[in-house]
Amino acid sequence: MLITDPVNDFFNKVKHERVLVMVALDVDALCACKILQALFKCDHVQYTLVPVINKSQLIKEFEEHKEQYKHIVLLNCGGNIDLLHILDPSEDISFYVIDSHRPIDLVNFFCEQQIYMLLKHDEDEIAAIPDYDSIYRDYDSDDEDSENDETEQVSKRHRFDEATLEKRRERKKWEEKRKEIIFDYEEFSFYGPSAAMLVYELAWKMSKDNNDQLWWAITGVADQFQNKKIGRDKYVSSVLELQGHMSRLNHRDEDDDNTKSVNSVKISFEHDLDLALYRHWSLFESLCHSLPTASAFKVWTNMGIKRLHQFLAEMGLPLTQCKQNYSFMETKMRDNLQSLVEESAEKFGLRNIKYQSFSAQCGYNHRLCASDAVYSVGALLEKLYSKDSQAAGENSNFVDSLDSLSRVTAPKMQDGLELAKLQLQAIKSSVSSFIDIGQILSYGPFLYTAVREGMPDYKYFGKPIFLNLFSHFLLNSYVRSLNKTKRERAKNLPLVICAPFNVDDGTTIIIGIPPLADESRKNLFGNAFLHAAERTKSRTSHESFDSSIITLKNEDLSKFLDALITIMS
Amino acid sequence: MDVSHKSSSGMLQDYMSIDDILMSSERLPSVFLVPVKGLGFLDASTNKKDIAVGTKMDLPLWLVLSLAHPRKKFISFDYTKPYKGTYREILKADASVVDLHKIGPFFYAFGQQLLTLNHNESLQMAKCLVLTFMERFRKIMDWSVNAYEHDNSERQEKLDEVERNLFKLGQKSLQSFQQWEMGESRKLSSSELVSRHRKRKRDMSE
Amino acid sequence: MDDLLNVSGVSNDDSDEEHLTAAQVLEKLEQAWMNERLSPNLMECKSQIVEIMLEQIEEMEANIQRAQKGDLKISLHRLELDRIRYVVSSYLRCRLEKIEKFAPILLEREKSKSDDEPSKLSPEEFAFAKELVGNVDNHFKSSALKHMPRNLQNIALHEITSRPNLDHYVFLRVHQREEGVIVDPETDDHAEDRVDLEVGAQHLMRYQPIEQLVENGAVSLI
Amino acid sequence: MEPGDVEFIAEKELVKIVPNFALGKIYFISGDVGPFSPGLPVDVPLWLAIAIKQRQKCRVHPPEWLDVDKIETMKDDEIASEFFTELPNPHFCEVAQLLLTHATDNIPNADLLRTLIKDIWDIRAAKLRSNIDKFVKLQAGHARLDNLSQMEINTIRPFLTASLDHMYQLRISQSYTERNMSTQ
Repeated sequence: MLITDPVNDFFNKVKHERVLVMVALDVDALCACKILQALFKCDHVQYTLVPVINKSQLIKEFEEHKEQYKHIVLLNCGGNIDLLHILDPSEDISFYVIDSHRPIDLVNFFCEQQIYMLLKHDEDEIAAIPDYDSIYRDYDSDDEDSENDETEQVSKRHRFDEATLEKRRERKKWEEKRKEIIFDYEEFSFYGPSAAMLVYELAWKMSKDNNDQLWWAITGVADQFQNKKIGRDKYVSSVLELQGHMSRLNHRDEDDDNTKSVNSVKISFEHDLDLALYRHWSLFESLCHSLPTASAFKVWTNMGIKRLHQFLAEMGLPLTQCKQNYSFMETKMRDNLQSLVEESAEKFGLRNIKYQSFSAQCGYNHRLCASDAVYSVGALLEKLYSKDSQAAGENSNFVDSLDSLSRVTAPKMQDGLELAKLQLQAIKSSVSSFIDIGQILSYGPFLYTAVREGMPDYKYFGKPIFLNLFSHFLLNSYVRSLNKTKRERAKNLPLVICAPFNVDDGTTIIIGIPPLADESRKNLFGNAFLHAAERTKSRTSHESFDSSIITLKNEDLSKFLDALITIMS
Repeated sequence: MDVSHKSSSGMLQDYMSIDDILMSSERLPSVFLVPVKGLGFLDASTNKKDIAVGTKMDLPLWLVLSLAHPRKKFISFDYTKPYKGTYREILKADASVVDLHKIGPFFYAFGQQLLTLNHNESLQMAKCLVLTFMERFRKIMDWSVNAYEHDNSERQEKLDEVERNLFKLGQKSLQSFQQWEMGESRKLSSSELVSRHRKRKRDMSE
Repeated sequence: MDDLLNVSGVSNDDSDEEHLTAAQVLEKLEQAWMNERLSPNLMECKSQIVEIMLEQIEEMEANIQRAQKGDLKISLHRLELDRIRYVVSSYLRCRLEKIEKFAPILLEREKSKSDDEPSKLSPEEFAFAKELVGNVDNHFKSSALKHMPRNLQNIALHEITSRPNLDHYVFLRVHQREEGVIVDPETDDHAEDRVDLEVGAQHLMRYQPIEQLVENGAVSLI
Repeated sequence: MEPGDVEFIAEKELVKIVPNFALGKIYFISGDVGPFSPGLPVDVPLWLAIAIKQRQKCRVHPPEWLDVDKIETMKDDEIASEFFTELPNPHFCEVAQLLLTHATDNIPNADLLRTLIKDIWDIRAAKLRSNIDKFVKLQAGHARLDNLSQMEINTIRPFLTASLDHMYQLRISQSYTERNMSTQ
């Protein structure tokens, strides 16, 4: 059921118990986990942290821990699946779900005890959920009718009077309507407000929030925007709220006597350049590897490179400066870089190159902006590890990522940034090769492409975060690479990508992303994959918490895609 | 390694201290005043059976201490070079530049033991010991109390054992203060004993 | 809660029965702990203070069990108990270290001291020292001495092990005024050096002249 | 004695905090504390203040001597006078260090304070070294150093006491030799 007062209904109830915290492996979940850890530290709450990659691991971990723990907190997992059904917990175990995956599972939402959902209280969130009566009839009146039907089928036949006929017809109509409502409700999968934001508001209500926790909330929201989970409008509304908190905690030091000490975190807001990691890279590299600029300049063609050079010349930045690391550029260039880029951006067809963003500074070293942190933590989460140490690798990645978030100046964060650069370079090279040899095919209702095993860095593509980033980058670049007429049509086509997931047992991972034009980021592939799998009986596994990512056996791939085409056209 | 305590009675106070044992093995030129039966083999230069009066030999300090004791007077001894007049002048001139380690790592300790036996120059030598330490004290203190990033060895070259120990004490307390200031003392680190132990257990289990 | 605890003959000898609050006993314990850590010689054993403190800790532990779970007070009380336990264990550990180093001499002194003098070792410490010296003796005998010629075999442990250096320089702070403390004995080239200790002053001098003052609390080591 | 121990002792100093929770009197073994009511300042030992501050349940009110002007005048006095100036608190350095690390946001211009305190520490350290040198040269038997703080004593103690012990032994040997010479 929905928690109305998170402080009493959730935190105070959990405070004196042992808590099991299950965390999904995405940056937003990690940030929410950091804030929760800080709150638990304040009240000496005993808790155990368990990273969960997918549903089967969720079940396995639950089985393992269900005796000792009566209170389980789920971060960014379990919201969109029927927990009571798949876990079938004993009576006294209660779940507290803080999840940004939508649509919320109706059973979770409506059941009175055991499942407690923490949601943000804005109207359209709650309005989207169909009201109770349209889904569940109060069973008492209907119940005995349906039971009786099966058992006393024979003796009933002679009582065909008007009333039961009328009631049965009305119930059938109600059931049609119910099926239809549920179908509409579950058709699209999308993302609600960030989990980190929810936990931060809990901290704020208990007046235990501080700058570090605000920074984690900001990173959580930035993760959603950067990985295209939420549209720009939702991002802007979250940013407004965060700004309120930021000015409360980082009062501009007008009165100089209480200037904050230099080595405490200071957060500031600005309209920043949408260039990936540009503070930690050279301007040139960042331009080539950021989604908006790479696709606008079509950097995979040498004509594109020439235009990029023209762009730099237009701005009056000598090439040597642009090739140097950002921190070594001349200060005057660095300072008015933003205005320079903005002026000449229009001429080169770069739309909304700037976006609202936060950056944090601690001590005298470089500022870290939210998107840098997201790239770095995402890269750490999915660092490749040798096959045999599967479990150890996962845990060490989880621990490293948490560690990198512990402080703005955490050394682990720097390693993450280096890893992120490698990943971006892998993305750019694969995008250019895909577009050069025209590997993106139009399958009618959607575009399709496949990552072969032979390709360099193919191992990266098995990871959800990387695959998601790559697919958006590819779709953007592909649409930009078409000529005027084809571009209009391609803009409204979603994209499906499959890549090798686990070479040994021959499985591939499939991801579907909504079309470019659709700002609402609503994704219909969740349902489409389900129906296609049923129809073709192919051995798929819908393990991931994000319904638009599934894995299936290589052999079933072709028949699965055909079914998908028929369903979607 | 704390400074071993010498009592004024001259007896080697710290029987167990390794430094004392090392120090008292250093040799002193000494002359036998009394014939000694049956110990000729001690004098390598001759092959006679016993030691005649007047033979010169270098005897270790622990032997000299008992043989040259004021009451017994079996041998007479002379100071080694560092404690003689010429060196004392050098020390008086500028003690802080003299390399005490080269001329005998246990300069002070050895000197103090010698003072327990009377010798015509012992008074001047005693005064010289005190003045030397006083002279060198300032430099040792300044060196040891401020952090010296690159290695300290060339600073410690000229110091004798006692001074080196003082230098280490100063460095150690300075480092622990700086660590405390940077908050390291708040971090809990597992003692090496435990981590070594755990490693062994892992080897056994594999 | 802070009932008065009768602590007999702990410090100043005028009233043998002395009523101190728990806080004052803790203060005395911390004073004894500081003195023990800084003095070159083993001090008188304050076993009674240690007993009282351990009782206090048990009592407080019982209170904590009874209090209802999750109260902020509990963790704060537990924090204080940890601090006191640290002081007590550090005090006892420091004494054991000294006993280990000077065991033979301490035993020798125990034998030769007159009865009215308070013993420096608590019964358990005395047993520990005895056992230690016994073990060292057998070890020497079994490993080396029994192979040596007869007249070299007996070795007087208390003569050869190091003895506490009473001339060790210590820092001290004065609590009760004391005149004419002889700092340096009479020698030919400089006259006897006496000094007056005013309350609140901090001095640096050899331990030997002020050993008694530290024992009776007139002066404390810092 | 490790600096950590000196800090442990310094944590008994009292400091004023402003709690944001309500709680009755707490009967500690080391004395009673509280009662706590939101917004009303109350004096607590430093170790308790830090424990509560870490749980974000109070704001620490810095002691009146931990203030930029006061510390600046102290620094000038220290430079001017040849002797050690009176410190506002025997555990001056430890209390400042603890507060500046655990309650940085409650203390105005924390960094300026940190550098000033470090300067004062260095000035006094230099002064201490020159005094020690004079003391050794005088071959005096004892010295009086009233305004030295506990941490300063702790930092110089191992080196100084060992040197003075050794100096004393040398002097004893000398006087022993003199007595021998005169009796002969």
